[in-house]
Amino acid sequence: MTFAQFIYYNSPALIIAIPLLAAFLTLVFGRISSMLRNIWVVLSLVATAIVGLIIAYRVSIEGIIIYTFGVGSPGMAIPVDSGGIPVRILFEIDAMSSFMIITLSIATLAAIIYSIASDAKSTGRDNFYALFLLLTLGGYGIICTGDIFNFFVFFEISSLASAGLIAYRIEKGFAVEAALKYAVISTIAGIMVLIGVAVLYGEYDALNIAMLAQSIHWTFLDKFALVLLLSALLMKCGAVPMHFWTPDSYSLAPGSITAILVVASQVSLYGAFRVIFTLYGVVINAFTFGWIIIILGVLSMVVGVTMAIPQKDVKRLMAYHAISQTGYMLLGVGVGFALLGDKALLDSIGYMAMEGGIFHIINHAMYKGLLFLTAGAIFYRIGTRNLNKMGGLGHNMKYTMIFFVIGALAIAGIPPFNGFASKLMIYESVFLFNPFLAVIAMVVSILTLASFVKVFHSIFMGPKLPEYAHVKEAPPMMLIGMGLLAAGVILFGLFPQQVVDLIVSPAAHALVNQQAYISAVMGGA
Amino acid sequence: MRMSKIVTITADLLPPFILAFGLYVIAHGHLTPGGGFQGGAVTATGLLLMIVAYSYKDIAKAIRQDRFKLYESLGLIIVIGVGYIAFLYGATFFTNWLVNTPLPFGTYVPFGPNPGDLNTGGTMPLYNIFVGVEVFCGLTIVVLYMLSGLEEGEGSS
Amino acid sequence: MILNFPFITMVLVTIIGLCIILFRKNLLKVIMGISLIESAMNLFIVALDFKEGGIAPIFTLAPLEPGVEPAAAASAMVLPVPQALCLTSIVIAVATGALMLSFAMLIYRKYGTLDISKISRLNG
Amino acid sequence: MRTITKVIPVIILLAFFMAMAASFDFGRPFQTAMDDYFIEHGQEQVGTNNIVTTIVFDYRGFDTLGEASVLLTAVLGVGLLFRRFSKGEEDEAAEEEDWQEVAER
Repeated sequence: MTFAQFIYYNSPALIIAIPLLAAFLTLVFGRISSMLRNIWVVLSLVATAIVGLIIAYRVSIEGIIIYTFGVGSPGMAIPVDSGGIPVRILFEIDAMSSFMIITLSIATLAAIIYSIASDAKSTGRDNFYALFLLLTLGGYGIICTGDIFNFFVFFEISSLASAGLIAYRIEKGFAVEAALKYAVISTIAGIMVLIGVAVLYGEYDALNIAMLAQSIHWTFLDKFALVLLLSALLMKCGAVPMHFWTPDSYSLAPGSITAILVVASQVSLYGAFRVIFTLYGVVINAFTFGWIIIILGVLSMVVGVTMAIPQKDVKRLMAYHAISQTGYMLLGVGVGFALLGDKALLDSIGYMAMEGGIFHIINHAMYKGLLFLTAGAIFYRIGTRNLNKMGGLGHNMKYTMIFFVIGALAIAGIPPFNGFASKLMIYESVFLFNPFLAVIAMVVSILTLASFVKVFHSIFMGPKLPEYAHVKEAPPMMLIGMGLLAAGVILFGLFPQQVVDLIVSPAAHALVNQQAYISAVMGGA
Repeated sequence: MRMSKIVTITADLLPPFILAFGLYVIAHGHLTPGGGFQGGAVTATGLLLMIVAYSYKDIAKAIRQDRFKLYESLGLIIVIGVGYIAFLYGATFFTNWLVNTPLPFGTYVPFGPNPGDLNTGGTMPLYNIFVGVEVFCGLTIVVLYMLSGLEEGEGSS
Repeated sequence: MILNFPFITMVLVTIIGLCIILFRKNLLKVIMGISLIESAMNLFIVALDFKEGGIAPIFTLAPLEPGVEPAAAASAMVLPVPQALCLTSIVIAVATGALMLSFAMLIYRKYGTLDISKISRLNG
Repeated sequence: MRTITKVIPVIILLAFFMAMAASFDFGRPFQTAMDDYFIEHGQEQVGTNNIVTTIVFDYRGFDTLGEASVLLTAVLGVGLLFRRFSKGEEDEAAEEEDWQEVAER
């Protein structure tokens, strides 16, 4: 078969195989020349993004894709003589996974182009780029996998790679402390996931998500495994109860890595949704459980904004805003899950709320990534993140200012930008569900706008300070990286309805439709 | 800070036996208990015994650290290369394309206990060997880095 | 109750490890607590696969009569999958342990102390 | 007082874990369908005697690929921490003042 058909049919495997081979070869090329290695890293990430788009295209045509590793033909999930048990590891990519693949691809491309320029002078860049590739690999693996133990392995890859990357600037020691906190938290989260997986294996002797989803029936052990799996994943996605690692690691990691960390925590949020909707789905008492997620979401929103106001460090302020924006996603999808029970309410409000929450994931990944890249550009030029010491940068860093304005308006939910589209969907649906929650969401959004106006004023406005007179604009590669995200923010802001119909509503319906997920593997059982 | 005489003498005598046992565990991974990871770890212990017995300064001259890094990434490239070759056979990624074929490691094994034939297992022995190489180099590099961190630590703080 | 003794030891070791993490102030002890929980995890996974009077799932010179048919061999042998999972979990424990110990080394060099309460200068 | 607030969750967790441990039955696994398949078909399909390695490298070989990259991630992370710094980077880091220290003094 031709090369194009080969890429088309093996795309689920290639989206993992290409970054992995690229990571190993980066170390070899790094010994030859740093230019060759930079080109190689950017090329391999562009290739991975293309394969990701191919997968998204395939999912839009064929629905759920099954790719089994280690057999003759990709579709053969269950061997003939095994009596209906999926024995090997398989990738199961539905509309929700392809949505997350698009999110990760956009953020990875922007971050790698940005980091080629921003880390030009620093040492140890072989390891840096190899870890960068492994981090994206972990993200793709968590998104596509259909096997819980494989989920745990990719979960560990992404948490170890990001711990190593957070500690990149070790001169002052703060980054190492932030990385240690992150490593301890993600190791404990990994252990909790492992206990959950082991308990589920002990009970049903199955490691395939679809097989488990079919055979789970609400015994004590299932509740125990659900509590552990869910708390571990919510711990990793920066929701309120365990959010104290987010400000440290986001503010001290290099700019490009923070943009990827934002998406990595959205991916573990996706993992939490996968556990709730697909693994357990109808078994849980949807209403009470939905309310738990809603309360977590509201708490994240409120705590994130209130902690953000007094911050003096730009990146730490943005990190707290990231926590509050994660609260929006939890609120949106939580309302959707709470209404899973009754069909009528689900169709009217539930799907709209879930689409708002899911749409907010990609919007947040883009504008928060853009904001962190602009903060990194400022740090790259003037060496400090302290708001009190900045001022009057608007004069000489024009493009960075424009990108910052785009990002700030998008996060505050101002109409022409993408933040507004998803927040509007969340407000409308949550208002019908419970008006009080919608009011809180709006107040939080106003506070976000206020704090970003303050930040904008203290960085860019004001007289031209003497010590920053010589400051030049950020290097062109960094501007390209930021431009990519800014274009995404504007594009999604101007055509929200098309984007929602194309990728977001199929994702919401795929997440809710547990039966399709199971029958894709178990064969219409 | 070299260890005492007894330790250095044992560090001179023991490693050949540990390395032999480690390589045996790697090579017979698909027949007897063991495999790539366990064998690689045992072989790394053999080398690390020598490293720990002598001070880092003596060892740093003898062992080229970046050479180990190259071997580690080469081992991993071969592992994933064997996975890629499955594509040439039209199968999915990571398929065992060597099993039940006239190629090396391809002989058929009927069900039931048997004394074990080294020439079986398809791509299994390849994975065993190269993952063993990767684990061996990986663990050695980690310990070498930590020892260098120790030396540097005493120097600067 | 005595029969699932391995699971009880796993619970006790996990709780001891958790207490170390929560109550100890020295960073190295916290890392030791984490590796203690990881080894309790490995014990738990492997204990899941034991069968009464089962033998190792290895056919080289396995103590089975030569003419045994598959089903009988399967019932005589313990479950192989948890042992494979445990192997992966051990290597992950080594990887996280190595990374966290090198973080601790660097923090000791930069901060001069390993006491958790003194280390957290990143407040605010 | 502070330690009490820490001891209570530990006790609750202990109770939960004990209940979990009690509901498992050591020596008699609940279901063994998947493992029996591996034991019965391991030799014909993969041609090896050691079923555990068969699962590690063939049936669940993709896990082991992830496994090897976890080990590589740890090695790269440690390598990143103990790297030799170029002269330029150290001076740049030195003059990059940090407000945390200012706040602390």
